[in-house]
Amino acid sequence: MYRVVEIEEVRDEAKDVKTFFFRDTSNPQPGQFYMIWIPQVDEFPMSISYIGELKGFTVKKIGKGTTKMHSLQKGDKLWLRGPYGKGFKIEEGKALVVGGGTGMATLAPLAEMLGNKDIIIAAKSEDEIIFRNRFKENVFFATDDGSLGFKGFATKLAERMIEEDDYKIIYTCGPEMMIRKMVDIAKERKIKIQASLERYMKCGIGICDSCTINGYRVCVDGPVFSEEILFSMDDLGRRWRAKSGKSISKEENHDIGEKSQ
Amino acid sequence: MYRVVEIEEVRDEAKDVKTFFFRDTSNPQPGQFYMIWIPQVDEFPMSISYIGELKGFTVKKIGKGTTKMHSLQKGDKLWLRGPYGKGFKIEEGKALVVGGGTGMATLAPLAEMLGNKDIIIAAKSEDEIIFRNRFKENVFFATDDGSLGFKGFATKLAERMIEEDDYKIIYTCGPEMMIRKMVDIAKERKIKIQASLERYMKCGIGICDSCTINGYRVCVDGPVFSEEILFSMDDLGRRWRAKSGKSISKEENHDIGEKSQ
Amino acid sequence: MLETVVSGIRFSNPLLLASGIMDETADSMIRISKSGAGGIVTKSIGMEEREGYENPVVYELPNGLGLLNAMGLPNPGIENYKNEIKNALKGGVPVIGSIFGKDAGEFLYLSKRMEDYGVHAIELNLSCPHAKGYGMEIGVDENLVEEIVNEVKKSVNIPVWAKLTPNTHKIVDIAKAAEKADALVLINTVRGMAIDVDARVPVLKNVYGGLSGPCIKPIGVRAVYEVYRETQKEIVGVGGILNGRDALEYIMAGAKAVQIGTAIYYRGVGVFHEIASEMREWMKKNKVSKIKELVGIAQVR
Amino acid sequence: MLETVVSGIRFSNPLLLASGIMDETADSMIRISKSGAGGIVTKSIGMEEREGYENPVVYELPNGLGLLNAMGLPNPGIENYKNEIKNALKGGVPVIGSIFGKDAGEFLYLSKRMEDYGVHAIELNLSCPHAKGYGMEIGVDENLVEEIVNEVKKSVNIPVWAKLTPNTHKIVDIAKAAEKADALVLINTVRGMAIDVDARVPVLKNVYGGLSGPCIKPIGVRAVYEVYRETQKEIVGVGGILNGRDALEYIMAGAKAVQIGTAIYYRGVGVFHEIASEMREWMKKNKVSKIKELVGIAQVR
Ligand SMILES: Cc1cc2nc3c(=O)[nH]c(=O)nc-3n(C[C@H](O)[C@H](O)[C@H](O)COP(=O)(O)OP(=O)(O)OC[C@H]3O[C@@H](n4cnc5c(N)ncnc54)[C@H](O)[C@@H]3O)c2cc1C
Ligand SMILES: Cc1cc2nc3c(=O)[nH]c(=O)nc-3n(C[C@H](O)[C@H](O)[C@H](O)COP(=O)(O)OP(=O)(O)OC[C@H]3O[C@@H](n4cnc5c(N)ncnc54)[C@H](O)[C@@H]3O)c2cc1C
Ligand SMILES: Cc1cc2nc3c(=O)[nH]c(=O)nc-3n(C[C@H](O)[C@H](O)[C@H](O)COP(=O)(O)O)c2cc1C
Ligand SMILES: Cc1cc2nc3c(=O)[nH]c(=O)nc-3n(C[C@H](O)[C@H](O)[C@H](O)COP(=O)(O)O)c2cc1C
Ligand code: FES
Ligand code: FES
Repeated sequence: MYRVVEIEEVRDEAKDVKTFFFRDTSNPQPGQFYMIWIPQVDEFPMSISYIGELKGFTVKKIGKGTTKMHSLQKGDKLWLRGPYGKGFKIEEGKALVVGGGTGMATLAPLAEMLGNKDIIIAAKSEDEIIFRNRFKENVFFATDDGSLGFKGFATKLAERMIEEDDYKIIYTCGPEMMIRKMVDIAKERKIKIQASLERYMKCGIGICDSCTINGYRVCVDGPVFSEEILFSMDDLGRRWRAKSGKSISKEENHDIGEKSQ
Repeated sequence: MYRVVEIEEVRDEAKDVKTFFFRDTSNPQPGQFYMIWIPQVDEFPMSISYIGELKGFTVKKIGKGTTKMHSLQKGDKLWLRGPYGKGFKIEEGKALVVGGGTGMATLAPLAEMLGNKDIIIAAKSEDEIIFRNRFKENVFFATDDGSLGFKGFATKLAERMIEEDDYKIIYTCGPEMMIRKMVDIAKERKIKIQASLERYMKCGIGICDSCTINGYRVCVDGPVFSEEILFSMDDLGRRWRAKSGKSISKEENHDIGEKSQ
Repeated sequence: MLETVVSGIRFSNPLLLASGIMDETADSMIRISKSGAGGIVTKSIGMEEREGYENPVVYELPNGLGLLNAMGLPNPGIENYKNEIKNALKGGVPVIGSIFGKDAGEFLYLSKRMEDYGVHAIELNLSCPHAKGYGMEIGVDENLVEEIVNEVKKSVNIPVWAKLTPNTHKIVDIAKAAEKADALVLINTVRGMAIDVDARVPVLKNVYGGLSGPCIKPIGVRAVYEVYRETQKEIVGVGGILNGRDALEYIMAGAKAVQIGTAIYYRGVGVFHEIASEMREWMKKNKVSKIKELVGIAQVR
Repeated sequence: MLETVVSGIRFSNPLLLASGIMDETADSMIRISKSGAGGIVTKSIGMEEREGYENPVVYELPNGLGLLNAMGLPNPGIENYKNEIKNALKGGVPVIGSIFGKDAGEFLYLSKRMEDYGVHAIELNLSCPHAKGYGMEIGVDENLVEEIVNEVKKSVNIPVWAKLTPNTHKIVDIAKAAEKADALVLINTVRGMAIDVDARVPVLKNVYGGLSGPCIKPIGVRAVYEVYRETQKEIVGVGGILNGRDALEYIMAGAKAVQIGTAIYYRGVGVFHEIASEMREWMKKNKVSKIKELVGIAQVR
């Protein structure tokens, strides 16, 4: 069953990224996602990026469904099911939040709840940075081209910061190659880590096996996984599944290839 | 869905009448009934005659199902659905309880709850009287042959008692002809009355129309009806429905003909 | 707002009482009429008086899934049914006389009697066991369906509705075989059964029964959608309607009216009034002024 | 206590994973094996790689009724599936390779490949759209079913199971047409659909989908009971099994094993362990020492 929500506000966040605000009876945890259905167009998964009374999805335009969504305005409707999946678990100690691209949308409501934390917001360039003004303190930017903040990959900035501070937990979301790298860093440095993964989803409810990575269903067992599982995920950043379920390596995965690390 | 209960005790009540005690999670009101299924034999409606921790059905042996039931012993099982229907509503003021035959089984748990009351227990003869010792006070017996208490119909004894006392409410159950008569008496004397009716039941849940009398389903709208409805029931004691649904008059109704008034 | 016309008969609302539920006695039918039903379909009536199967005839599925029933077509027989119809008509809403038979001859006779009694339309219950074969239903045999519908159509002057079974892969073919009917009624119950694990036997005395209620709604909506797509016929939808949205779902699939049975078990006799107001509320909110604007609107072209 | 043998294959318990649910990737199949399933049926695999239909492909029916799905048979294609089978076999329980094709030739080819890959048995998914006709399923055509089963039986040395559709009135005839199969699997999903009233369109991209879960259990139990009565075949029951009693209901109807799909959605991956212990508990209480004592016990003679 879907329920219908009305868009109450649309906000431009960055190039091709908008946040859609709505009210809904559900009570999501940071890291959980919904399936958004736009009738006769598409249905796709979307993390919750604002979890208060007024909830939000922060959506990057990349294909059929998200392009249609970007044409929607205040008063238009969205069909939802969810919230689904397991969100972040808040751990003791200073946290490092590392968000790449719209991955920051997934992390934002968590970051707002954390006390002692540093946040890295990364993107290819300044015009793709989201939530530039959402956090008042302890925010660091990284862009591939250096147009805002640190010049280079988020993972590089993160490594430097980890050398200088005693983080107890890393929370991350973004391109899978970036997550892979952050997981490797965490393993090496023996820091706890939670990452929210994205895999191609069909059912969203754990039955179709399309989002599975090493036997873990991103939609139900995740999307947020902790270090014990992340460290064991051989396929993370290495092997994907085509829509058919066929196993494909990094080289064959054109979708992933396009995305920045 | 049926649930299974175990018979914990079987008690002889009168000729061809036994009470079967069992424990069950349901919480019936006096006047409500259950559908008892004896697998591969029959399913039939039965009023609850004891409503405490240990519940009871008081069953007269009259046909296939009840005969099989009479052969059951402690440790044997019954399949139940229910409780169904609307029970008695307790009214203010002195009550007259008039039970004919196993009709007394339906009334007994109510009678136990009433404060100020007189009880008439009636049957053809002494050996058919049930619950002879269940009530300590204010109990009057009536038998057609005078073998116990008043000689004659319960309705006659009731009329006499009503002349001498100021009853505010009559509760009755028994052969339909007796109920018809009690309803007429109540109407004439402007006394409130509640009667529990019996009609041939199939579904027990208000859909099959087999137990309907003047548009009221005994299984759902009853079995207990109050004066407003009872006074309007033209068919009460006059027209029945065959198993086929065919309308039949008193003369054609052999089952009823056999029963004492 | 809710008025609808099916086979030329005007109903004040599209919520009709389904055959077999609280519609054997005239008093019950009058009661349902007064409770807000737009029309009444009688219990299916046959040539002879029948007691139906022994108990248990009904099984309540757990968790609100629905009911399983094997009543066994109890009915007083057509000759004894005259008075019930005569009285049922006093309810003030159209009465559709449902009939079942073993062949075209029986259907023909029953239809004429029903017409004499004064019903507004005939509903042919084509879902009973087929006398010639074994275990098969009349309603899965295109030739028989065609013959019955055509014969009955030739001999009565009131509209004829054909009620089809969902228990086949040929529902569209059967619908086409019934094309002379003035309207199609979809669906009858779905063949099923239940075993009581503790008793280790089937629950229903007849073993097999018909599923009704919420569990069959997706099957009924599919049947209406499919048949509406493939035929030009007027359709009455039935199966698992519990609330206003369910009724609207059938209408959007292609039904001009719907029938309601098992919902009486779940929501009581007031269900007709309640569903009507749920529909009106949705229509107001969605600025739809007439139900007919919604008929078949969900068809993907 | 729960051991069972179907077509000569020994399963430590009768609870197998149904085709299409968490069984496209080897890792998932291994996980389900380790979660207590007695055996695994793979996703149905065809000749070519297929992406399946676009979203929405699944609809969650309200109130625990079940699911509607139209995945569109996504699969990597038989050539790409070798490694998945090889790895899935490491789960340590029998793996049954499910296949679908448009004619006997395709089924034949797919069966041989599956046999090469090392599966313990083949499951023929006879419920896909029939290439020759339109909208019909292979599984309602006795001749095709017979041809496919016989051809496959002739050319492989492992047991062959035939999975039948409930969407027909001819299930017993089809079962007889498949008599050369070593076991019959009953039932696949029931054809249905859902319309979103607010959107005014069907929910599934494919419009029509297959019903699974609690709402189809009475249909599945009926199919098993009926077919067991009329044939001497070994049967695997499937459809709406959510708990130990449901599994026992199928077994009492005549199934030697059962498959579980949608229950994973309702109860999680632990459902195999849980159902097994629910069954054991009932058996202890009812003094039944072997599951095979219960097979078909509810048949009324
Ligand atoms: C748990 C989760 C949370 C997500 N949260 C966000 C978010 O907060 N903000 C955001 O902008 N994006 C998010 N995404 C990604 C988002 O789902 C895709 O951008 C969206 O599905 C694209 O749909 P489309 O119809 O526009 O693209 P399409 O035209 O369908 O395809 C374009 C590309 O998007 C990818 N994609 C398409 N559909 C899916 C799908 N169902 N699941 C995963 N990938 C898909 C494909 O790999 C394809 O290359 C999330 C994905 C997941 C799995
Ligand atoms: C609401 C209600 C409460 C009842 N409470 C009691 C009670 O507390 N104690 C008691 O002894 N009896 C009670 N009865 C009557 C009891 O249901 C019948 O005696 C029983 O159904 C007979 O079943 P059988 O299989 O033995 O008889 P059968 O062999 O089926 O038939 C024998 C006779 O019993 C009548 N009868 C059969 N089945 C039913 C049925 N389903 N509904 C109504 N009448 C039926 C028939 O008219 C028939 O003449 C009650 C009936 C109803 C409707
Ligand atoms: C107890 C019961 C008896 C029924 N009897 C008949 C009948 O006599 N004739 C008929 O055409 N349909 C009969 N039906 C089928 C209903 O008319 C209807 O098609 C079916 O129940 C689906 O609708 P629902 O889910 O609203 O009940 C009966 C259904 C039930 C539950
Ligand atoms: C999402 C989904 C996908 C399915 N895919 C297949 C399939 O590929 N092949 C097949 O034979 N059955 C398939 N089925 C049917 C199941 O194997 C099973 O027959 C049906 O779901 C009924 O069982 P359940 O109620 O336990 O789910 C699928 C079912 C679902 C829900
Ligand atoms: S999307 Fe189907 S299992 Fe995750
Ligand atoms: S017994 Fe069926 S309506 Fe009362």
